Amino acid sequence: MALLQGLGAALPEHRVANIFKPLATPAQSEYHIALLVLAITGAIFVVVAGLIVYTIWRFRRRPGDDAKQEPPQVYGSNQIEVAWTVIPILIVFVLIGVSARVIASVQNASPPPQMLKVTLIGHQWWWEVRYPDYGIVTANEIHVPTASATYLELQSADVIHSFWVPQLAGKTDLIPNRTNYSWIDPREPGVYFGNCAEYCGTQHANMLLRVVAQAPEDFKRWAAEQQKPAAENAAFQSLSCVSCHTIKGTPAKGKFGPDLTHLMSRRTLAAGAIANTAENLRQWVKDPQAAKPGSLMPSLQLTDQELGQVVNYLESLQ
Amino acid sequence: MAHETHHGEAGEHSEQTHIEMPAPTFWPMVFAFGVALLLAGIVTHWAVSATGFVIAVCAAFGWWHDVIPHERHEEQPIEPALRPEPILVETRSVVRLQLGEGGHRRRIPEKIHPYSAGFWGGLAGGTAMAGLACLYGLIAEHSIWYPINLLAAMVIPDLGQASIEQLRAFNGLAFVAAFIGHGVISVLVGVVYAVMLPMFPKYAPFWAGILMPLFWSGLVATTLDIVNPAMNARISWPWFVACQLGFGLVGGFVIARSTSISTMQAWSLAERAFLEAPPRDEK
Amino acid sequence: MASIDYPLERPRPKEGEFSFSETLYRWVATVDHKRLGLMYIVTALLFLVIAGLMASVMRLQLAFPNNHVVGPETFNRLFTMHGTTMVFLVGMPFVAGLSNYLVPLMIGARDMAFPRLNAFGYWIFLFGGLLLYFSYIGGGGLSGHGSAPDVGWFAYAPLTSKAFSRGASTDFWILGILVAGIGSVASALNVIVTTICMRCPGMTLTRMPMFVWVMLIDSWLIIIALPPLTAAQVMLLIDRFLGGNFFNTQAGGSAVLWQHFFWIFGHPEVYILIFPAFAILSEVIPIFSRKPLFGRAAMVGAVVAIGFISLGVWAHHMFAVGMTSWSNTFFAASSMLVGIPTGIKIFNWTATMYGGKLRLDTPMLFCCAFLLQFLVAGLTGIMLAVSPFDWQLHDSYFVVGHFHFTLIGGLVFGLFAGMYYWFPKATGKLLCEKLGRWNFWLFVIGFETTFIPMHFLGILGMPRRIYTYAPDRGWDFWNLVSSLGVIAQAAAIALFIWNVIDSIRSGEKAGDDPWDGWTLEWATSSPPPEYNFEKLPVVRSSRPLWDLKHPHDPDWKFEQ
Amino acid sequence: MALAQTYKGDALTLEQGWHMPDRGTVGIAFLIVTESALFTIFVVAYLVYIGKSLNGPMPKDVLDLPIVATICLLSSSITVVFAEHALKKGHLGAFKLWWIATIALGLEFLTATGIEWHKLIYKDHLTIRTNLFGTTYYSLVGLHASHVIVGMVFLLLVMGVTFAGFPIQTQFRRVRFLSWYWHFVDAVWVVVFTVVYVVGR
Repeated sequence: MALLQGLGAALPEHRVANIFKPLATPAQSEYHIALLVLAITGAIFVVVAGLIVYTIWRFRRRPGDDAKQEPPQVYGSNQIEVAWTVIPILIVFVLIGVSARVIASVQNASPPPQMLKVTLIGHQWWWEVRYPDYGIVTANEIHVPTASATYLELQSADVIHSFWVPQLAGKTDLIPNRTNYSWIDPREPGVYFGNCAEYCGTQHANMLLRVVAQAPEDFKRWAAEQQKPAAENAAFQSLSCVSCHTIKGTPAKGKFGPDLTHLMSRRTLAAGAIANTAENLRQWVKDPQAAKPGSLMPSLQLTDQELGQVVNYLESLQ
Repeated sequence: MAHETHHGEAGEHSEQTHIEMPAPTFWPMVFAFGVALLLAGIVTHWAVSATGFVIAVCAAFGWWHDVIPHERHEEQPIEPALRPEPILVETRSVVRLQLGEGGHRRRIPEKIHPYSAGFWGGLAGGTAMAGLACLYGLIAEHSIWYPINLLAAMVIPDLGQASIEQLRAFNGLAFVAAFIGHGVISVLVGVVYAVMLPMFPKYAPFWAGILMPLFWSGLVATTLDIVNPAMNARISWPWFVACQLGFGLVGGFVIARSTSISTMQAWSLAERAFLEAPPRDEK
Repeated sequence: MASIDYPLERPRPKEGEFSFSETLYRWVATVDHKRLGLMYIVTALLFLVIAGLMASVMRLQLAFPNNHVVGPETFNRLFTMHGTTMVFLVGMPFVAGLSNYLVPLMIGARDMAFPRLNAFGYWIFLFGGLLLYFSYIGGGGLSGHGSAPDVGWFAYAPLTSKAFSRGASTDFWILGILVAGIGSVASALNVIVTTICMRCPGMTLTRMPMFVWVMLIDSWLIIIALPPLTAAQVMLLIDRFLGGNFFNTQAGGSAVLWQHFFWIFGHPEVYILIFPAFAILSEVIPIFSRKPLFGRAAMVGAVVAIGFISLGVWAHHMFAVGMTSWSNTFFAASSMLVGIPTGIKIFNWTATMYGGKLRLDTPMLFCCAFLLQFLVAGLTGIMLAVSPFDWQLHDSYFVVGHFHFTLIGGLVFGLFAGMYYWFPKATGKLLCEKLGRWNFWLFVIGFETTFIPMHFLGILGMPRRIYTYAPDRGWDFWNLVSSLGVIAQAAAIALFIWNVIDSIRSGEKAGDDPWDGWTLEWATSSPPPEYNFEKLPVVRSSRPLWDLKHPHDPDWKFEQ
Repeated sequence: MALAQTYKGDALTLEQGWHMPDRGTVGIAFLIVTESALFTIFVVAYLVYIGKSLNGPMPKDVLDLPIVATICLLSSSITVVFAEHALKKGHLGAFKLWWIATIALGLEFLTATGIEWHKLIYKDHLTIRTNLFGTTYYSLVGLHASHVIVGMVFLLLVMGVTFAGFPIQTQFRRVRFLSWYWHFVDAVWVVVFTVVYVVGR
């Protein structure tokens, strides 16, 4: 349990990913410009909608009106028309200026020198998370320290996905044959929820992402824990699991599925589709298609004995 | 109510008994079917494509015979029963706007400042404002580039973090950005003044010169934090209001001085777009 | 001029006087623009109902978290087919149908410029639609799964490549739309040529009804914007069938290139879809306000400007793909520029009503709702154009709310206004006003209930195109509300269909000019004879019927 | 009644008759516009992928300037104009002669393309699936060639009916539209040639 504390089990969870409650710099700048745009558009709405409603109400035909009488035939007024052309132009001009500044400040911001580098690779339908400086490979949860920025290199192994953790940063796509960048700097420790935001096939809905922000010392502890290799297991290695999954320190070197070395340190299975409990793990290994129909992990038709061995081994991967 | 009925030109009777209309034909549909099959074969079976091709070629020849050498027509008999109802001409009244002489179909206001006055007014006002701002820069920070850089910070984020030395120094990109931004906004505001002023009740220079700048300053004061945080942090409000007033007074003066012209109210679209010569004066 | 007594009830040859096979022949072999127009509209309504049912199933699935009404594959097919159908098989035929039926009548022509091409256009559109729907049974469909496309109506590469989309589903998507697209281009070409070449004497471009102007620009956009889609689809076909590498990222191809090509078509397409509503409003609002359209020249200019700018804004759908900050700024700026002419249009419609005598009949009610809803859609559009805000909103439910406000609150409301307005012309019967009001209010309530919550869902971080969600994400309540609104919307549509059927059977006789109109279509009988006008009319102002009705105060004295 | 009233501008127009542009002319013009939009996308795709192929053969290794074919196609634009003029003046013999010349030149172009493709496929082993260059090259040139083929079909059709004794003079308008289409195909070749053989090489 103490170990799990260090891994951040007790962190507050931000499940409701409200974009208006930003907790990192990029989301904060986006929130600020959102407020400005909302204020401007809100004001426009009040004025124009008021005008429309007033016009409808004031000039509606009333029962006593002379049906044979036509109202004055006004064809237009260059003055008014020029005015309501130029004023929107001015508003748009200001909006363009502000957008330009925020776009540049978010996109061209030079990253601080000491940053954690993380490579995030999208797969159908899970996230591979690599820490090149630490030699860690994990999945579906990005652990980052608070109080400093994390720089994300975004790539894709198959189709287009999109990185979106609303309270930390807006979207950036993960595109095959291309590397995109994003950065986050969560201010408070916590678990931030996000989703894949680009339609990527059958299980797009269950491609969830969590960013686990921890105090720097907690993060260090987590990283040290993750760097440890796992014990070998003959039963597991005899099964075809190894052709897709990697477990560090064992002959299992498959690249297709998530790295399982520290499976039990993660909160969920199947990219957030189900919670990581003993019962769920068993069901998941037994029949992945039941929990996540369309998932690329096949049902291996394991016997009960094999299933027990595999689950026992997986549960040991702390 | 006195009714007058007649057929307008729209419903006039023809002396003919028949009207030539294109003859109905199946060929376009068959051709469409052939083309659809031809393409559907890609995803089903090549035989489907082959059938589609044959059908399409046959239909193409059928269609060909519909139009060559002459388009096939059928004589549509004119049904007297299908004649439209006569258009009712009633002596109904049209409410007229009270604009004195010249009838009710007038674009108002009748006299305006030319748009060019707005342009030049905006330019003059913008120059005055820029002059005042640079004066402020000289007095407060000993650099005329200071206010220019601050204005440019609206679009250039780097300037938001710049030191005071950097703000005092000349910055080419910032100068271009500020020049364009200030120029465009000045001209647009000038044009708004020019078109709006004739609509205001009397004392137009007062509105343009004093009240609007104050209103504008208030608006900027509430939004500047978001629009241009760098400027917001360093702005001197008395000077800002003075600059605005400078714009308003000079711009308003230039606009008010221009000779009013009558509007193009009776011109058609083509004339207003200068595609045709404007009409001669009716009087 | 002598007063002539005309009996309002005149004997007319009825459809019933023809045998069934004759009637069938008169419809299937027809080259008459009015029949083809009606066929387009009826087909579009049919597809509207189908796509609406698909939407209802999706809302049912999303009403509750972890719901199991449909599985992920089915859901993905549903939203793909819903979007594809609504855009290509509902929106496009409505454009074609309305312009086919009305443009010749409004410009005083006997038919379209190319009547046979017109028939071809309808049929190939229909066969394209059928080919797309054939995917439910064809291509391995009968063997259980159905091979309806499931790649989204945007079909982003490389999800559409052979590696990720096996079987024929994507091919059905490509071919169905490609075939239907031929019809759209043919009909747009026809509208352009008709407008330019077939106007009756005196109908200069400046006097052309606003409806015809908008449809002219709309058709221009179609012939410019659809070929890029066709080209991209041909490339995709080459990739899928000949092993080409256009969108093959393994061979160095670019997945983003498809997005560029698709949105070069896709964004103008949005304006292509909304323009008919602009066209309808520009006719209905003046008639029901009893005033000419305010600032006609500016309205024409605004449509031309939108048509022009819309060709340069496509990448605002791609703010998240990692473009340079300069590109992002450019496309944010150009997208916001569209707001200016759009604003002009809303202001001018309002100004047309201002000072008028508003007859709030059903068509006008739909127009009023349009103005408010389209205003909201425009303003949320401004929010989406601000690229940094869009990084948050992009591909979230906010976007779904935004474009449904545009396409339902805008386009469909406009179409309903148009259908209530011109129904008497096409059938000679009025639609029941009382049912019309029920239809309107139910639709408004249902619409707002369904689509306002979607904006909130987007702000709460709900992405688009997910078939299910966990209960603890804070999305339950608004999803349920949104789904409940569907009931009222479905009732409104059902009511409309009933109204149409009932009114055709036993509706009130409309007469030729029930709304006291000003454009030429009201000068002929209802329904118009095959030849439209016995003698081609001569016009001398933009409101020829006003001139006839007010001989002492005609427009042409003023308009030149 | 209203007709009798005189007013400025229109009275003049209406007395002189109301002339609208020819619908065929306008139709073919806009058909060319929409076709251009189609070609533009293929040209853009070609330009985007220049130099992006991961493996050979590259354009500079295998492409030769098709000078003769280009001259043929461009001069067929001239012969078709002569044919059109001959038909307008009613010189049926001259028309036939120029028309056959046009067809021959078009055929020569297609043959040259065929030979080029044969060489590329069998000698240089460049197919549509080899690399990005192959994909874009065959698509763009193939799209153009398919338009040439469509034009050829119509040219042959006109020739066939003319020799069968059909009074082709009565169809002068349609012949002229065909010749415009042919000019368009030629103009597209200028673009394709520039992009593929000059810029892309």
